[in-house]
Amino acid sequence: MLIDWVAIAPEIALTITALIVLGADLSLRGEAKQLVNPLAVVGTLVAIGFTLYLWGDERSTFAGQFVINDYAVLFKLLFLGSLLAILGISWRFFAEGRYFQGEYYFLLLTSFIGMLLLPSARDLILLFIALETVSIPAFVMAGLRKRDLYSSEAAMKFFLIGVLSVALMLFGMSMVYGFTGTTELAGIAEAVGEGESVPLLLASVMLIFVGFGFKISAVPFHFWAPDTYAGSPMPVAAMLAVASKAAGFAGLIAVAFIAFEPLADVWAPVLGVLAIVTMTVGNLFALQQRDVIRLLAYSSVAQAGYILVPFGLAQSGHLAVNDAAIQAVLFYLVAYAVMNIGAFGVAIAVNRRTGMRSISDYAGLSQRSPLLALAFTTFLISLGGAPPTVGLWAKYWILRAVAVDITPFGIALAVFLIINSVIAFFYYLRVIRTMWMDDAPAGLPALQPGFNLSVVVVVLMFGTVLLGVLPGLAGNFADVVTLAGG
Amino acid sequence: MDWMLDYAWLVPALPLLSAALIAAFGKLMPGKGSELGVLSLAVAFLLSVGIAWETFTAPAPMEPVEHAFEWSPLGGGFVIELGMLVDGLTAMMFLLVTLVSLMVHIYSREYMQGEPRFTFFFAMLSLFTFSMLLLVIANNTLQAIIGWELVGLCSFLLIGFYWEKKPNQDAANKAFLVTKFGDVGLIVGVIVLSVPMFGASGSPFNILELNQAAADGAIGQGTIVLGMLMIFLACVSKSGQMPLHVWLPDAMAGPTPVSALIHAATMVTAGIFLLARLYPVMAQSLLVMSVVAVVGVITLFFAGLVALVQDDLKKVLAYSTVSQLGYMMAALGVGGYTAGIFHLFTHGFFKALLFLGAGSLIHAVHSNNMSDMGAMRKAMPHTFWTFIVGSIALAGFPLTAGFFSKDEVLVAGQYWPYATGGLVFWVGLAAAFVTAFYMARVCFLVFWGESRSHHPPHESGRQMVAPLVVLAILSIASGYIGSPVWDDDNNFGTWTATPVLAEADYPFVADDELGTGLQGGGEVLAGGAQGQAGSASVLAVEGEEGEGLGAGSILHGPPSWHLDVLLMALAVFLAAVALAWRIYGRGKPEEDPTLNMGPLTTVLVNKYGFDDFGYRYIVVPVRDHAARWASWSSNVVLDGIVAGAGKLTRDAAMTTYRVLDQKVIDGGVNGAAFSAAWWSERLKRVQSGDVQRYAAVLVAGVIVLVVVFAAAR
Amino acid sequence: MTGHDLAFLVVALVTGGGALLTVTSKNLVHAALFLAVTLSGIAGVFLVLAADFVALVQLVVYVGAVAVLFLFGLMLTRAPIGREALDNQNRGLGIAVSGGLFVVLSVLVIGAFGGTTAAEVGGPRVGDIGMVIFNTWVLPFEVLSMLLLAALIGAILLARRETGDSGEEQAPTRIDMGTAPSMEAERMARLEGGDDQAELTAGGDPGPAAGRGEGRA
Amino acid sequence: MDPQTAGWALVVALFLPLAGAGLLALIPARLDQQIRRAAVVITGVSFALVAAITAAFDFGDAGTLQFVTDVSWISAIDANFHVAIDGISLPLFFLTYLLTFLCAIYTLSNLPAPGKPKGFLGLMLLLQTGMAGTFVAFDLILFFIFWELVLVPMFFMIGMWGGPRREYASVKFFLYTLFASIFMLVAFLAIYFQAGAETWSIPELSAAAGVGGTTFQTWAFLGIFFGFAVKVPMWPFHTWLPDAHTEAPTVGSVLLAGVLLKMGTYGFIRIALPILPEGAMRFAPMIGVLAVIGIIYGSLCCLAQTDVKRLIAFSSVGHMGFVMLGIAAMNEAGIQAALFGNIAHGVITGMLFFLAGSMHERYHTREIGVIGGGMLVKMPKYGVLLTYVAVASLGLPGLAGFWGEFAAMWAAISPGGDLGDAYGGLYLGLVIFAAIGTVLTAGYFLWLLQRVNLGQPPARWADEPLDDVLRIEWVSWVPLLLLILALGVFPRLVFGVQDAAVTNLMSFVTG
Amino acid sequence: MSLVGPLLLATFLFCVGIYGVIARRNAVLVLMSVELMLNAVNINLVAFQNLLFPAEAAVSGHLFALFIIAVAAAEVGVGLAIVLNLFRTRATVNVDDVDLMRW
Repeated sequence: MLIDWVAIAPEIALTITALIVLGADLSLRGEAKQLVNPLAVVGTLVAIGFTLYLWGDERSTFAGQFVINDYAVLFKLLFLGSLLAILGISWRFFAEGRYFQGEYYFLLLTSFIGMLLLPSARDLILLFIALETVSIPAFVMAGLRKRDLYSSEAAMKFFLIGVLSVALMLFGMSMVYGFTGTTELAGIAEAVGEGESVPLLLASVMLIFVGFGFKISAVPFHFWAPDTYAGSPMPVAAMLAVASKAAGFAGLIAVAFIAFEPLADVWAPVLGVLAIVTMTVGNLFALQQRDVIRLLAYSSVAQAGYILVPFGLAQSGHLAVNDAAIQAVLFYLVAYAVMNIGAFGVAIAVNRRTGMRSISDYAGLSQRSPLLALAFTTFLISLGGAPPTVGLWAKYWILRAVAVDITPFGIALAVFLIINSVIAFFYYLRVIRTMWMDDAPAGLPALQPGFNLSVVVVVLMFGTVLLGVLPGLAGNFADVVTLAGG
Repeated sequence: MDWMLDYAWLVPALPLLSAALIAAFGKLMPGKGSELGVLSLAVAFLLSVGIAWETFTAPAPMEPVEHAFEWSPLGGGFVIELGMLVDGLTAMMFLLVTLVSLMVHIYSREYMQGEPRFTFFFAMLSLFTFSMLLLVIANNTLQAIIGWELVGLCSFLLIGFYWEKKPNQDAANKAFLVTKFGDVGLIVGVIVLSVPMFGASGSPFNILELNQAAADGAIGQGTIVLGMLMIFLACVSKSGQMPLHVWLPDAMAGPTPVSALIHAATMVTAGIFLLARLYPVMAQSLLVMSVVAVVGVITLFFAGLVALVQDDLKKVLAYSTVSQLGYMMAALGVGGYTAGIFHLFTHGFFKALLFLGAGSLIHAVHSNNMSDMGAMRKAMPHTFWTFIVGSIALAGFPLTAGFFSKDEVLVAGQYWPYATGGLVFWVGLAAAFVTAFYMARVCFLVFWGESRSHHPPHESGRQMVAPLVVLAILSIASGYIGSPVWDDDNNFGTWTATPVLAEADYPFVADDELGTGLQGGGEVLAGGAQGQAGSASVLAVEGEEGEGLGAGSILHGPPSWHLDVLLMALAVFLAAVALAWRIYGRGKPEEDPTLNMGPLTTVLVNKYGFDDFGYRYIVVPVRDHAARWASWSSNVVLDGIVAGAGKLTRDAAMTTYRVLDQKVIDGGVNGAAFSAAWWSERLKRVQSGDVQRYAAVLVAGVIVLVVVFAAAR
Repeated sequence: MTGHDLAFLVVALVTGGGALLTVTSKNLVHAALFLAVTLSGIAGVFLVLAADFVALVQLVVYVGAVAVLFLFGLMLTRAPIGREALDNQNRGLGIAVSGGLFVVLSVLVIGAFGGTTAAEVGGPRVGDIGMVIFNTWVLPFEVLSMLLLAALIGAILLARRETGDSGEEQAPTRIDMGTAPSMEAERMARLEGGDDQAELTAGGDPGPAAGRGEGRA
Repeated sequence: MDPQTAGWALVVALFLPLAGAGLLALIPARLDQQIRRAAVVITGVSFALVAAITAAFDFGDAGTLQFVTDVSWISAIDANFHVAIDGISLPLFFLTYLLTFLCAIYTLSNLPAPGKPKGFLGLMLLLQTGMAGTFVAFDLILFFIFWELVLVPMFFMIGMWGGPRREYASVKFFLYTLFASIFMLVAFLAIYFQAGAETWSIPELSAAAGVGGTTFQTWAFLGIFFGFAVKVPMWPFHTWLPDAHTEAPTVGSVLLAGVLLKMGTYGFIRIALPILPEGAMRFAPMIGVLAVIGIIYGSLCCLAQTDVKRLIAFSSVGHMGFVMLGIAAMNEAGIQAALFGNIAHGVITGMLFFLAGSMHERYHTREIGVIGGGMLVKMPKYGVLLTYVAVASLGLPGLAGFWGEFAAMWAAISPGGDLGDAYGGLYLGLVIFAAIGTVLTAGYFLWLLQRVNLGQPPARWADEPLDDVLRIEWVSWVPLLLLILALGVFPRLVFGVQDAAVTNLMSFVTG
Repeated sequence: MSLVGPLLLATFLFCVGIYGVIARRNAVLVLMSVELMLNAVNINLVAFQNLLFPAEAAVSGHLFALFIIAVAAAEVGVGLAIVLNLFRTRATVNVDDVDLMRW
């Protein structure tokens, strides 16, 4: 069996980078350790290069466990882009905080190796391994501020809920193996499509979803998210909120739309209800928050609910609907990455020196740093889904998926989506209001975000608006998603 | 001189121009703009004379001159027209409006001397004149609405001229709102009447086409009744008919020239004019005619009674105006088209005269109240004589203008074959007595007796007296325009008639089993006085008897001498004046009337006992009780209803806003928002921070999902 | 019931009992030992199922390494060895939830595989496994190596005492949680209540004011 | 400029304010006056360009689209950048630029706390592009983008420069309109996908003579109705309006009343009616009833107000009720009336808000009772202006307010399609109640005038030096004052421009 | 051999593990419970492989089980490190004391 090295070139590039970073960390001393960040950036750019090279290609290797198509490439680009942004916002944070830079970057890169695998994985075992590769370094990273009570508590909660969910998922996977005799997604789909759906099989499907539900922090698997985001180092929180979540969705798409596509009529309503509960609970909780990070955490729970909506629309064998649903998820994830990493970036900038993180600390941010205030406003408006930002299009694509084949359940989902979008604006606007309409406490200096952070925030802000005006730049999804099934 | 008809639009245009010029440059001019108004009105008056001449000399009935241009498209292929319609009615109104307005302009130059808003006043007078003429010249109902509302606005602004005082503000608001309420009817009426005209031409509001269609029977009865009653509602409010007259006496808060022009001679007659304009439509429905007549009768009588007990000179005249408007309305209601507009015409002159005279008096004594006057005939001879002329004209003294026109109204009632005809005749006659009585009372109290003025009264200057004299002459002379001195083919009736009016058939008699013929119907329904009412001799015999009410009874034929009516009117006049002299001759109402028996009293009433009886059982009850009651009912009940309606509206407004808007609708929305917060507050306790509880909830969630899922198939 | 079944029953009873004792034992070290028993029992199960290679790995990795790791963990955390309230107040909840799940899953499992029997028990041999690992499963295998490396480094990172690049031991710091009143109130309540945990926390806590002060400087 | 080929002119006019906003951002904030002047120049140039477009507009062919730009924009979803102008768009488009220009001039001298003209004017320019774009977009997606674009700047305008309850009001404004607009988006999507239209082009969809079946149209119309009705605002979706208006800064109120509310009615006319004619026919009686309730209800609420701005805000509810009554008539005259009412209300109420704002700057209160009358004594010119505009607003013929109201009532007497047969009596009742509404309208305006203008000023103001109308205010107000008169005297200015376009549009609705 | 026996044993171990995760205070005990859950899955996989699909070419069941063992070991390592760190900062390993963050 020949290995298609080109197909896994991005992953290999990232692996090598991770190892170089680790080595560099060991050999460098003092300030020079900061070099690991540019190293990681370079490695990421190389990986992006490889990934772009794969655009338009269709490859399959490792006995079909690993495939390359535009869908996978797009996801990989999303992850690598997020990685770049997170590296950008990590720079000062870790350098100044005297955290374990080398190890952090190594763990981060490892986690992203797992992510890169997820959209390509076509086998339950590979999915599982990839998912764990995402998770385990993340457990560590969440606890990276070792002497911080909150950080270790965050890691603890994250870890416990994480392994519990994975155990549930594995139980489900084992049962599915028992039913189908294979771990290949395509084989499973075949077997499931032929055989009759026994309750245990359905229950197993559900258990598998739990594992991904944890990753995407869907209610009721979301409990870790706010506590972990609030306790983790902020770049890690951004990573968890965006990249890790996207990875969860990548896995969920693979499982739901490839392996269990024949059962879509059964799981779609359940995931739909889950979507409703998730967005509603997320928003209701977010309403209560006074801490910006926790607010963003609950908001990301709610966003997960929105992204789940297209899953609720899926129908077995209805290609148009499923395609539209995958398109919606994909686009939303891209948009979500841009706006949410940006929001975390701003939160980091505000928090970095002063430790400020409650909403009232954002009072008068417009005076202290108009750029940050403007950027945060843009991101929050985008998260809410108002033009001229990419957030609008994210919602648009979901509603479009609803409109492809209007069903009563689809309408219900749309209505809940709309109501929740409006509820969400309550708390987004509260932050915006505080930034622009309240006065800063006297004596606070102007904020000077670092260069890297500023670049990332500005780029993401422009991205948010640019994609808001020309959403077509985010890829021509109509051509991409049909390959998801391949 | 045909061109004059085509250029009739200049008549309203001139005052508009002067209004604009006064507003723009008035303050810079030596006369502060007043001369512009006078000048433009003078020219407009001359033009009006020319137009009237053209019209009245044209072969009757004159084909109306109509010019219009498309003002604006209105959608659906319809257009709004801006146009002019010149016929006898227009010409007559032109004469009246321009002349009275001219007189008032001249008069005001002196009367308003030194007022802080002198220029504004003249701008408004000119603007008002324009608006009134716009209404008069309108060739379509929409344009009429515009004029109608604009005169209302000017009236509002001029009533509230002394806006520093709250009663004046209230009076202005009341006037505007009550008339605006009527405008609801006008708008709805016009809209309703436009519907059947959709197929006719581009402009569904065209009056000539509307009249023609109605006369051809092309408009359904329902539409006519609804539309015309709605329009009549507007006329009721604008022309001060009961019960919407309540604004008119209050409107006397404005300067006296305004009262003369707007609230006596012109604007308040707009309702009469409008009904006359749409007479072919209105006369298609007996129901509408009857309603108009009954409202008119009620108004003319009760308003007259109320005038008896006023001390404020202007209020007496105001109620008198209401009463006279009732005459006109009643006339229209009993087929007296010519009579109605003729009375409008003459009344404009003598009532303007009376008001201007009253203004002169008020100017002299600085008080509106008759109790502050007395013996003014010595100090102000010109005012005295002109006022007397106006009074006797109003009271209907033979051979004055009021005599001719009021007789016409009574005769119209006499000839009308339905019950309302008799009502108009008899009540009209009774009200004539009341009219004469209160006018005599005014004259005696003001000009006789002893001076009670706190200032030494003085005669007004030339600019005030001259209009009085002109109007006094017209108060006599204008009556002859409609008097029987003209021949059958050339008289006021033929001048003001239009072909459609003259040639139309009025269906209700033929269709209505109540009267299959004029004579029979007349006798059965109207009884005694007009037993021979239906005699063909008084009719223009256009319509065939027996098959329907002809145009003749609507046009009411050429005026003729009606000796019986004349005698009755004269008797009533003399009786009233005598009685008044008996009571007020000394100009001291508080003194015992028996102590000052004047010569007139002795001529007519020669027995003390009768006097006493008359005084105690007729005058006192009528003056002190019936009139008081009427006054009370007018001031308290009707006014109270208006005020109550106002209060009710305000209360409704408060309730709507406070309860419905803020609590229910807004509260509902906010409540939804709050309930989200409430739920969120409850829900957040799940996020307890205890990771093992999270785990438990997670697994519990899994169980639920698994069960649901497994049971799904 | 075949011999396999009988053997399985015996091993299963041991395993199940051990597991139950692991989670109910009131002694930490006992619990760890019961865990070792359970894990060994599972290896036995694998043997009964004729999966000898897996059983071997189970013994080596779990009984040999993981159980020992746990014992080390217990000692390193200076957990009170001996009787202690090892269960929290969620016990009832735990019983309900896990019992409920067990009932549901059991019903489903019996429903799905209740009648399934295998005539003979047998599986791939070690050689087969070796072949597929480096053929079919080479990618997950390699990824796993990366994963283990990361886990190793991560575990070392978290577990070692010295912190930071400077090598200095930092005082426990905590981020300023802002003015989220619920947390603050909770903290204050603890401080007032004299809770020893909270005192420890408060000792190294620069507090919100100090945090802000830095920002100003 | 040839209206057939000069599509660039429209695009430039559309994005000039946006570019201007960017330009303003470059000026240092301390150059306070320069920023204000720059804004005047930017809006002035934009207005001049729009005036040139208006001049070049082929009025003889107002029914067809002119100045067309139609290029592919988001190919993934078939959305085009399709802007153009026709007789229906032109007056509203023109009004947008005029009002913004005047607002910029007004801001030269009047800017509420906390100042910061840079942010304020930048937002205003952003708002301008959004508002103007709504009126010229002929692609549903583009329309929706412009529609939503106005939310954010207006939110900040109210929230930062507003009155004491600005935060509540701004959030309420934002959430209400956002909420509704998403339903609108769903309806758009449904039209695209469900009805098999597969295009976002408004002209194409209109020409399709109705998409989907009757049931579909009913549902789709419901969604669109909800989106537009909140914006109009129709009773009972109006409660955001009084709060937003009351708290908004003067310029915000002016633009809100002058342009933003028009977007709703414009949407009904441009999108809901031609694309979903059957749905519209079904909803028309309900719209009519709600409209008339709004008229009466708005007027009653006005009578209960003690705050000048709140009163004017509620008056908008009533006036927009007339506009909606016109739409409910579902005939050409009704559409004409609605569009005229739009313009008239924009000019008049915009002007009223200018006056109310300046009044607030002088008295520092908006409470009628505190002002207590006598403005004609203290500030005679001001009092005269207030009288003039109030009288225009109550629908006096000869001024702009009359035509929309009368024409709407007139149109409603004979509603289009089969409505006349089925609901003739209902519509007659609507006309009568609407006419009664005019009386109430007169009532509250007279009451306002009496309490504010007339009488002697109370003691507290007697010695207070209050400026009469300032020069800048004259400059920014005179165009509106003249427009009020001009529209009243020459209704053709609007009716005539729209006529062909409305005929064209209604041919899609009633066939 | 009956398949349902190993499956039920696995289910039992799994649920016992869940109970432990929820109810045990000591973090190390919680980790042990997690191990129980993971092992239960392995029983399933091996039972399926050897009783149902003994001839499957890819040997997925066994491999899956082996991967899970490896990953479980890694998890234990990381988990214990976290617990250790927690103990350093807070001097407790009781999971239910770790509730600084809520709501």
